[in-house]
Amino acid sequence: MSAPLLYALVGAGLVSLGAWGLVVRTHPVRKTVAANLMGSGAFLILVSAARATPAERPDPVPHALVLTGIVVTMATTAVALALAKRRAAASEGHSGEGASDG
Amino acid sequence: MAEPGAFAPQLLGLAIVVPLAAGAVSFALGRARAMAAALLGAAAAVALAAAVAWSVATGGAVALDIGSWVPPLGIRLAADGLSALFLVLAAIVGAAVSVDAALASRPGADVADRWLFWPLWLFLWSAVNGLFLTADVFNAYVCLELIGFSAVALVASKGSKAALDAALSYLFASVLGAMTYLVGVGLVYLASGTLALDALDSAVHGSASARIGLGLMLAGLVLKTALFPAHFWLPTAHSSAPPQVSAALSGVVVKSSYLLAVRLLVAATGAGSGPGLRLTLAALGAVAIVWGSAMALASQRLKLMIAYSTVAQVGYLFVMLPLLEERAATVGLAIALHALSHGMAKAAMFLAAGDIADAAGTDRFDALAGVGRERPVAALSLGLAGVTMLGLPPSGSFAAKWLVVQSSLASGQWWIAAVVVGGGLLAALYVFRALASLLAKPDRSEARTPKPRTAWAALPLAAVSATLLLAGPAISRLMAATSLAGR
Amino acid sequence: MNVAVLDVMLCAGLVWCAVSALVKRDLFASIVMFISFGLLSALAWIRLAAPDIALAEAAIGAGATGALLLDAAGVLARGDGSAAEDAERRTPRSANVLGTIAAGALFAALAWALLSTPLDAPRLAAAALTGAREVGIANPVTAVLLDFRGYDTLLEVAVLLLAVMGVMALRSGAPVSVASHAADPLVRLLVGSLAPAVLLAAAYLVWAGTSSPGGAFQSGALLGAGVIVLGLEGMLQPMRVHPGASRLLLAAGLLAFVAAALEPVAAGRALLQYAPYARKGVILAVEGILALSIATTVAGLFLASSVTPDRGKAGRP
Amino acid sequence: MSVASFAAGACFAASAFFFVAGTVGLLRFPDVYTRLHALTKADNLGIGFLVLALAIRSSDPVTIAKLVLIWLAVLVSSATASNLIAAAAYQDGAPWWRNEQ
Repeated sequence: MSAPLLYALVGAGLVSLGAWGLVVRTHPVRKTVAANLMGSGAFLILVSAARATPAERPDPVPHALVLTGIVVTMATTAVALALAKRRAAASEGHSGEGASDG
Repeated sequence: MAEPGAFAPQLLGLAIVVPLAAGAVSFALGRARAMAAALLGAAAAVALAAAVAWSVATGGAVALDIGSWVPPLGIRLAADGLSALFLVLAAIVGAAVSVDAALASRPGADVADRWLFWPLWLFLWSAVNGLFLTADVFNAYVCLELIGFSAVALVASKGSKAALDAALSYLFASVLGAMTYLVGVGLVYLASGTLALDALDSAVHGSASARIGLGLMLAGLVLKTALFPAHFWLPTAHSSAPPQVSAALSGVVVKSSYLLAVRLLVAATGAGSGPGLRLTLAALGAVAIVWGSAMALASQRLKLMIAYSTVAQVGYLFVMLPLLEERAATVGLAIALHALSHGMAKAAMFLAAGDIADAAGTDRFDALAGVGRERPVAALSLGLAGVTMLGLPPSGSFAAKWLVVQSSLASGQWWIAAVVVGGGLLAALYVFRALASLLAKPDRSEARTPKPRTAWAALPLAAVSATLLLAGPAISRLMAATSLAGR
Repeated sequence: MNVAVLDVMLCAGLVWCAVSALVKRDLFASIVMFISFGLLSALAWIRLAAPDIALAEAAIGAGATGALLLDAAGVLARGDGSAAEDAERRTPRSANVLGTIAAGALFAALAWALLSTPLDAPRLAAAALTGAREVGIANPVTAVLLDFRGYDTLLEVAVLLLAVMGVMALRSGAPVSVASHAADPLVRLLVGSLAPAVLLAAAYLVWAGTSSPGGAFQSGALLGAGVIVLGLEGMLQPMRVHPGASRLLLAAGLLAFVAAALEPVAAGRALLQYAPYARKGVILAVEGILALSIATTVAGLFLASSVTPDRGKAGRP
Repeated sequence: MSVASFAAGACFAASAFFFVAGTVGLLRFPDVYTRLHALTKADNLGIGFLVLALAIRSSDPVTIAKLVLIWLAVLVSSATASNLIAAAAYQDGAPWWRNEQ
């Protein structure tokens, strides 16, 4: 049971937790937290594999993929929360123009 | 310049980067000149797509190793016949959507003050081109996210409460799909050490965990393509978005994740786990056809009906898959024909529906009596698109259905033929219902104040899709440069 | 690398924070648990010898994401938060049970796949490391990020710009505006004295990116966080942000990267194939402009979305 | 056991003690302000001893300088953070403990 394998299994757990949260939770902020957790889980799996490679240094390719993933996940969070706030404002009748539902 | 063939690979990169750059420039220029820059970008994208299709038709499949780094270390862009055809579909629908949005954005129309539509739209177009052309599974993940965010922002730009709700559920469904796909990519990389699409089948062959990874990737794509039962987010999103956005989403975006799913299935065939996977997908496709058509018939609003019809038509694309293994050429051609004609027809229907909803103030069926006379162009477009929905000759859909029926009977899986033909009949029900309500005599005779806008962009789209059979030779020539049979 | 006690404690901490982030009744508490999860995962990246990712995780994962979540919770808890909370109580039993079973099955499949695969396969490590040496970029992650898979990063920069455009579209096109309200004198003192250090650290991260952990994203996130704090404390007031300029700054990163990508095509080479002699210079230039663009994006995402009409009671009355 | 490693060990023990004290304070104290008080004081001492122990163990002056800088940064940021939290809590009217004998 090497350390990378332990982290990879925790990553798998986080993916399942995140997927559960995304499906079951209804509040948009909780769903966003779940999406971030699922992302962290996927990244843990990738980086654990990178650490376990026998090369003299960890495999840089998963590291680059995870850096890209972290930035994309932040973009997800920003768009999701802005959308949730705009919907909350619209449901309170702040600015919900576009009257015709067609 | 060297002989033209040498520049062909560069076209692939340009077909993605040029619309992206145009979108960034359009955003930087701001409200006043965003549309002008965007229309230039759109024209360039159409030209580049045509150039790629031309070079594939004349010189066979084209590939570009970005930064001249050879996969699996580098990323490769590849265009065979099928991706070239999908690129052309994106170009045609893209041109129509851009024209319709430009016409609609005369002062006073609802798109005018939302200038951000243009950069978002070009980013969506560039990301779709990126997904059609990429031969790297992680790069496909970034394209999927790009598509997801731009589509969600465009759906939400309508501003109404319904659009915002639909955009939020669309976003979380898209994020779940993309994350599941990403975990799948992680597992496949763990097991195979490669991210290159064409090296995937040998990689997946030996190891069970790579097959689980592939399964997760396909599950993510099924959610993004809205195949039944993962279709829940599509009807509300596509029906409450602005008409141009719905046309792009139903016409092109849904097919981009489908094409990637087909590539993965071809790789899975190499691993021998193809048949079981394809049968489940085909069964889901069959249920999608029946469920989508039933819900389309039951819906009270024109746009919702069209959106549910998309769920049904996506079912067609999946129901053909079990035949892909032994009759790859014919079924590949059927996939191309169906995707092209349905894509254009569905885009035309949404653009026409947008025009009709403008004229009647709402798209509820019971309020549409007599609108057909006020908006003849829109009604005609809807009718022509109906020809494709039903799969009548000379539409591409007819040719696709014919090929599928032929190959399914030949290979003994007759239930696929039954589902395909049955689907056509079901489509007849909801298309005629829509046309009937449009052309009914108006009981109230008070004059409506029609807004001055005609769906000129919808008519050519519907006409081309209804007569796609005439383009059969060109399409089959492009398909000759495609290998969908597992190695 | 066998399992150390620290690893076991770190993993236990990660799982515990993740579970409570999802399960805690109070929204604010679950966000605090998520932020601590982010910090613990930064430690995990260090244990897994991934300093670049630890930097990014601490700056973006725990920092910017945490700030965005807290700001949203503040607004949503007052707004339709209650309706959403009721909606949550109404999730039917079956959905919960079904979801739990599905998540359990997913975990079983993932765990079995991980246990049945040799984790220590060579994969692309050797190719990437030799390639990085060949290209003369000491930090292999930056070599992969900006050269071998530079196209991924190009699209990822587009994703960031897309996120800002999406947030702006949702605020119906309002340009990036700067929030301002009564600031805490102590914080103004700290932020004022730290600002130059943040700027220096960000510049160092970009410069060092090619040879040691660092790079455009980490430096951009750090700079963005600095700008957010300055903005929140209303110290950006004198610098009126001209909408055109802010848009140009946001798009500059992507445009610079596209220019660097298309230049080789004009010169007859493949897309993103830097000229060997200019490789380091181009990468450094692109990373510099990228960092500025990402800083504006991170700050813009936060400040643009945090300026809501009823942003009343922040800071001392 | 050379003197240096013995001193480092003692510092590690002291830092562990202060961290535990801070946590106990967090759990046991009745209101926000005292908990903040406990946390900031104890943890600063904990980090101080930790840095001291690490400085003793490492011989490279650059590392020692970096450790001291880290310590100063933690001191400044935790002081400011606790001040902000206390101000926000006070403004929200969080109750504070009174001795009711």
